[in-house]
Amino acid sequence: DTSDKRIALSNNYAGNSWRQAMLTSWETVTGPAVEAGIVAAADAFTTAENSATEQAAQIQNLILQGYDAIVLNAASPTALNGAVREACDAGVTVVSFDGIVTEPCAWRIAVDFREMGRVQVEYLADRLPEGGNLLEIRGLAGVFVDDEISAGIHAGVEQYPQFTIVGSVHGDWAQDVAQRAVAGILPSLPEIVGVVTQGGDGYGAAQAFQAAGRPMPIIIMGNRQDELLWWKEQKDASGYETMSVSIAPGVSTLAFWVAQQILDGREVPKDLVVPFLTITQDTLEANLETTPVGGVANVEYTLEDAVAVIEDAG
Amino acid sequence: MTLLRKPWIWAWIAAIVVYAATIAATAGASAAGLAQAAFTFAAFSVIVGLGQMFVITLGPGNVDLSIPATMTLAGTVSLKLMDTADAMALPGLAVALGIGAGVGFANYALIKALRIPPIIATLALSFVVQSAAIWTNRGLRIKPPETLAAFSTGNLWGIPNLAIVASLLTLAAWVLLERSAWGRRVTAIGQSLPAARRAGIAVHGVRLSAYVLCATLAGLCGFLLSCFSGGAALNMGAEYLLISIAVVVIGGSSVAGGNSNVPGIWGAALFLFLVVSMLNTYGFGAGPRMILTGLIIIAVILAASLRGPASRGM
Amino acid sequence: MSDAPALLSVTDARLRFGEVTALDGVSLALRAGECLGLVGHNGAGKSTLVNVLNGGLALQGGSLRADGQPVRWDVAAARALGLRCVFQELSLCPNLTVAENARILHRGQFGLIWRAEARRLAKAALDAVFPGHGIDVRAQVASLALAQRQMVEIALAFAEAGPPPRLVILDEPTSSLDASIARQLLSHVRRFVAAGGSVVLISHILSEVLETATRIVVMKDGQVVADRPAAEFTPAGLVAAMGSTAQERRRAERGAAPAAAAPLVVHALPRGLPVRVAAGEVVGLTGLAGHGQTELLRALHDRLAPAWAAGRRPAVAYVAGDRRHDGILPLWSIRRNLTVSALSALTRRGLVDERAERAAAEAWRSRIGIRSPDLGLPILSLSGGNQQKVLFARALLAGAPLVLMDDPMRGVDVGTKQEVYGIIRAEAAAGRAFVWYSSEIEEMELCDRVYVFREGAAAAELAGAQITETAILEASFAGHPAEGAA
Amino acid sequence: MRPTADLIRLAVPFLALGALLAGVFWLQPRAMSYTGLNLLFNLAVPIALATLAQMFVIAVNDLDLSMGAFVSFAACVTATFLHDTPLLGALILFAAVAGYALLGVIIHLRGLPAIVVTLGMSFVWLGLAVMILPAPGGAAPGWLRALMTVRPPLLPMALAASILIALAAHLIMARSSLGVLIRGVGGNERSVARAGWSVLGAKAAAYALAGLFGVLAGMALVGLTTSADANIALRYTLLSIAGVILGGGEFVGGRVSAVGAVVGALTLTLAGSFLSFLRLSPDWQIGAQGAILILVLALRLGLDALERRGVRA
Ligand SMILES: Nc1ncnc2c1ncn2[C@@H]1O[C@H](COP(=O)(O)OP(=O)(O)OP(=O)(O)O)[C@@H](O)[C@H]1O
Ligand SMILES: Nc1ncnc2c1ncn2[C@@H]1O[C@H](COP(=O)(O)OP(=O)(O)OP(=O)(O)O)[C@@H](O)[C@H]1O
Ligand SMILES: [Mg+2]
Ligand SMILES: [Mg+2]
Repeated sequence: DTSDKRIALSNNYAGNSWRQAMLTSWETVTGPAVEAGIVAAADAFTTAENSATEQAAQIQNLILQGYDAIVLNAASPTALNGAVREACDAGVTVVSFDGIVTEPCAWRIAVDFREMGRVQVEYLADRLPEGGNLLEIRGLAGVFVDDEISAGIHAGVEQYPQFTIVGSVHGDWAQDVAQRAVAGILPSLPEIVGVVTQGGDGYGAAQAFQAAGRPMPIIIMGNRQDELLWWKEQKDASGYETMSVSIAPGVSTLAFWVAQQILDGREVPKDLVVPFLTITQDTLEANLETTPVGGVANVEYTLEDAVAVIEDAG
Repeated sequence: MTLLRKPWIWAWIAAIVVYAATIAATAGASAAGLAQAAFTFAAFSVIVGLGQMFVITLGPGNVDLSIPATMTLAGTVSLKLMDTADAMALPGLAVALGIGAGVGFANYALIKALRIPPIIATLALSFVVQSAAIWTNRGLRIKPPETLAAFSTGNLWGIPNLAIVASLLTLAAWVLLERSAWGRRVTAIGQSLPAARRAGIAVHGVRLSAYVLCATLAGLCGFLLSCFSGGAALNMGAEYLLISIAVVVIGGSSVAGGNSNVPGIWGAALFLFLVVSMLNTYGFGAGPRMILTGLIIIAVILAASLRGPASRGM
Repeated sequence: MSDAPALLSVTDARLRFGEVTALDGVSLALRAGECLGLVGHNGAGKSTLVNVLNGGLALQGGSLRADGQPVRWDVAAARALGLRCVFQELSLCPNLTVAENARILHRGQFGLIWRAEARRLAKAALDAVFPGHGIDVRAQVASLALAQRQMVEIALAFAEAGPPPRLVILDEPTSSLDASIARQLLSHVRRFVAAGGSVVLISHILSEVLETATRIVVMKDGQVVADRPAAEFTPAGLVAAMGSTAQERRRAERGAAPAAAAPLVVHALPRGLPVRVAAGEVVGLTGLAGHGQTELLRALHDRLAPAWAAGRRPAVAYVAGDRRHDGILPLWSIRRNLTVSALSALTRRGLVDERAERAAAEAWRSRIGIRSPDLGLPILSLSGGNQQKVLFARALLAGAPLVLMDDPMRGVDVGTKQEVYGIIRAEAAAGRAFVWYSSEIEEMELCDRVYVFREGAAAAELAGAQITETAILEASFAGHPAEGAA
Repeated sequence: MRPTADLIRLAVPFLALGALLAGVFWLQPRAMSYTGLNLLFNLAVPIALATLAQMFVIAVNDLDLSMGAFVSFAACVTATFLHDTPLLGALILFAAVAGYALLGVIIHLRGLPAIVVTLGMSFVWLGLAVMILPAPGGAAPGWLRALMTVRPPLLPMALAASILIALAAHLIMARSSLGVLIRGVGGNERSVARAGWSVLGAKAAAYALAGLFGVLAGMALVGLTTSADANIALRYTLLSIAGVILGGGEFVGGRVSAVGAVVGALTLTLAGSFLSFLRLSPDWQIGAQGAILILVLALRLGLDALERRGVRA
């Protein structure tokens, strides 16, 4: 019974649509859960700026406020370990997701970001067996997710040596930054056959290619509604084909249920894996339909889904 | 030789050198494309840079840190209002400018009423504005009206429309700074606030108008940027905080206030875009690229000091 | 006098700033036991010479000897010789306390535990020169009044610390001091000289120089034009030697006081008399320095000059006293400094009419005699007195019916002063009103009415023939034991 | 005795801190304990050190826009080199301090605007940090971790450390001749030079002190977080400036207070906590931080009035 337990969401960044969708999913799922008396409270906390230190302070405050569990999307996999350790010592259950932490006392709901990078190249190899030049758009330098996805992409290129990465820019996971960076390097690049991305930057890349009047390569998309819509338009107009891959913001709700289960006394393995959300040429329309205008393709989890994930891992 | 004594010449020289180095990498093939991209993206930096310049001219401690948040709020709200309807383009623009002006008023109200240093007042207010942007539509990305999107990405005789808009604004800013009584008053305040007051200048009115102008330009920039990049994102202004300051100071305006110039802003904006393009083109990784960016900025300022008039000494 | 080699001597010193020749072959010897009075018009080269003697400026021609020996001359060498300097522009660190400034000024003096020592030193120095000064040595300099800051700087120059002071140079030390404090200083100078020290005293108040100096050197356009024992000069002779054509002022110049005219402004203070000013009137503010005169001017200005939206024609203009702090705009040319208050009138459709601006500036340059080859040069290239003239011209050019003046003659030479007095009278006759604070009591005799300030309030009002030095001093000290009046 | 202007200036951050602390205690009485206070304040220690570093630069009328990047860099070095090869790590950190001093020398000799130079340096430090740690990682040296987690009797480590740091910086800034010289350069560079001091030396010293405190901030941060990443302290640039100002400092004129800066840093840290105790809607949590900042600074308003009355009397 967890009806007297209180769960907090500690979030380090709210400045993009992915994080906003994550917060919305949290609200839609935990609201009814609180009403139904499954838990006593499920409050969301966001820091003013995306920084590990500020989030560490936030975690310490949550400990002080006596939450029973903290669900955490971490700014850094290691820099919060000190604070997480303090939480564990104070008897607080910590469940990290998306941005996971390495502190052993915490649970991790991880996405295989490396694989997320690799499948992009695999897909391209399938589409373009003869290979060609790729442009890589990376995220924010020095951040774990960026390094992982990029490592996966490079592993993919090693696996399919017919591809060469001829240019790499940092798009900071933002459409306008990606557009700016791609526009700057594009004039000096040879013919590009594919663009490998990290999510949230595909539309910006497409805009830059369009503006430069270059032939449109296969741009891997990142599940954003505007990306999907652009893809759909191209598909209808010229049969453009690509794929889209990213992590679903609703994974926050999975983390919520996992935390609830741990508080309920269930044995849960420390490491759980969630699949990333892939959209293909065939599922495009269906996904576009369910994605809110200007939002991100999403999946929300129920208690049953969570139990299934836990049992799979166990 | 007197040209070499102009404070703004060094930013232009740097931009040209970097441009030449970039097209050298492709044996000149990219010349036109790169120039076009540079002018397009420099336009945004110039628009916010002009506003920031007037604020920085007001003297030490005067800087507007609310530019990114203002851009975001103006972009989000105006796109939401227009809701892709071409007929709403003008009201949308008016709202974006109005939001900018409102933020400017609020900035100065805080500075004046609470007597807090501008750097802190604008930072604090930017948090509130950012929250307002999140609150209005939680980061959903709405597309701009078709005509606006076409205008902002279009060219006139090969010159990007945005560059033309920014050039007109630059001309207006030049007249304002160098020829108008208002510009004289801003410059006087920047040299010594008490002296300006005793010389009979209505210091509060002038400072207020500078802050309002700056924020209005930020609103305009947010509007144009979200039309250009296909929608407003919550983090779309983030880059422009540093850029707006950097283009002013690299452009040869005095950070201590009272001594600014307009042409340098264009030089510095082009330079900042091109330097990243150059380093991307040469394939530098994130680390070395940042180090080189920093060193090149310092080199430019050093070169200016070797040839320019001694800035110290009474 | 004596055949001992001069403490410090320059021969044929030459120095140019761009097109301006500041020193044009100056030769001068400074001996122990004498007070050398250095006088000359604004821009004659006095402050430049001080900077050369102090080691702050390198000569472009000529030579310098210390104790008879040619030396490599720089700031450190000057200090080692025992040379101390009080500059025309105040040069303390305003953010430090008086004691901390003593620490800065006397470099090699202190050990690790220096704070108590520095406080003692500063207090002793102030007590020695200005007994009864009432300055807390732990106070921040910024919190002191202008006159107090000047007192601190002077006292620290005479302080017994480091290489003992042998030669003290005072560049217009009394410009913001009232008469009683100035007298304290001058008597200290006499004591110091009597004890074998040497002093260079630069002042535009000729009576001070005549009273105190043992020898007087007159400079004109970068050259020494006279160098004789003080006793050989009369006031008139001195003025003549400076090349000034100005006449002694005549009281008759004063216009008929518009006694019953409706007041232009009335400013009530929390205590004391309300201050009223009528059109065409010259109203003086006097009393001891720091008793609320400057505050009154500021309050009046704050009240009458709009801070949010200025009209086309200003209601009031202000001549700043502390020209470094609230007078000049240091990055601008002389011209822009001069026209800044009149911009509205010089503007056509929002843009500055540069031709009209040039004309207005040139007109004032010749009217008030600003010494510069080109008004496009930076304001900081002007000598102190000439900067002050620009500020005065700025206020008159503004065209306001009321002009507030905060000791506007600080550092202005005798000749120019007479011209400025004339301008003030002429403008008053044309209907303009002036409120004039001055630290020089004689200037009050040019006013139609004066308010004597004491402890932040106007304690007495004198008009017309009542305005005499005695009456003013009496009103200043009423209720006090006559400490400074002696 | 009438309170001096300096004392009134210093009262602002103390009052703000007191008010916020009272608010926190009221919302969450559990914070009123040894552990509670430690949790509230321990991340303030690196911020306080970074704020002091910024203070030394502001004291000579410059502004350091690279402080956050530099602290990140120092943290990355601490978590890698200092942990793996302590000698090399110490050498690198020492070189970084020397680099800061050199920066001061170049800025002074060439009369460069410090803001631009440090803006450039922020890219350099960040680039170096990214090269050292392309992804977050590293580990805190054991002794550092131990030092940052000691539990002294009576006073929690965070407060004890803050007091010690404030005291040390106060001694340097207010009591030592060097401190007077540095502030003197900020107040009137010319008169300092006329008195025969080397302004160049004073500026180099101020920058070296800034570098030293920046390094200490990076080390303290790693001691608390146990690891580092290249972006870990980017926020410190603005935070440190805000801390100095909140602590009664001014951008020009050499008016700074070490004690004020430390209290300012504590106040800023506490402001964030105060909000999380209020449980606002996530939409407005960011905005509320701004509002708190404004409120805290508004305290200056009342005290400024007091100060002005004090000066006039
Ligand atoms: N600025 C950021 N800081 C930290 N993590 C981020 C940031 N932006 C995105 N992420 C992370 O990147 C991963 C993928 O998110 P994604 O890129 O799809 O967001 P997004 O759709 O790009 O948002 P937007 O387009 O509004 O910027 C997630 O793990 C998310 O938490
Ligand atoms: N830094 C400078 N640059 C250019 N010209 C200068 C500079 N300093 C002084 N001058 C010029 O040198 C001349 C002598 O100036 P100086 O300050 O020595 O005059 P002064 O005799 O002290 O006058 P005052 O009584 O007004 O103080 C003036 O014409 C002045 O304009
Ligand atoms: Mg002089
Ligand atoms: Mg006088």
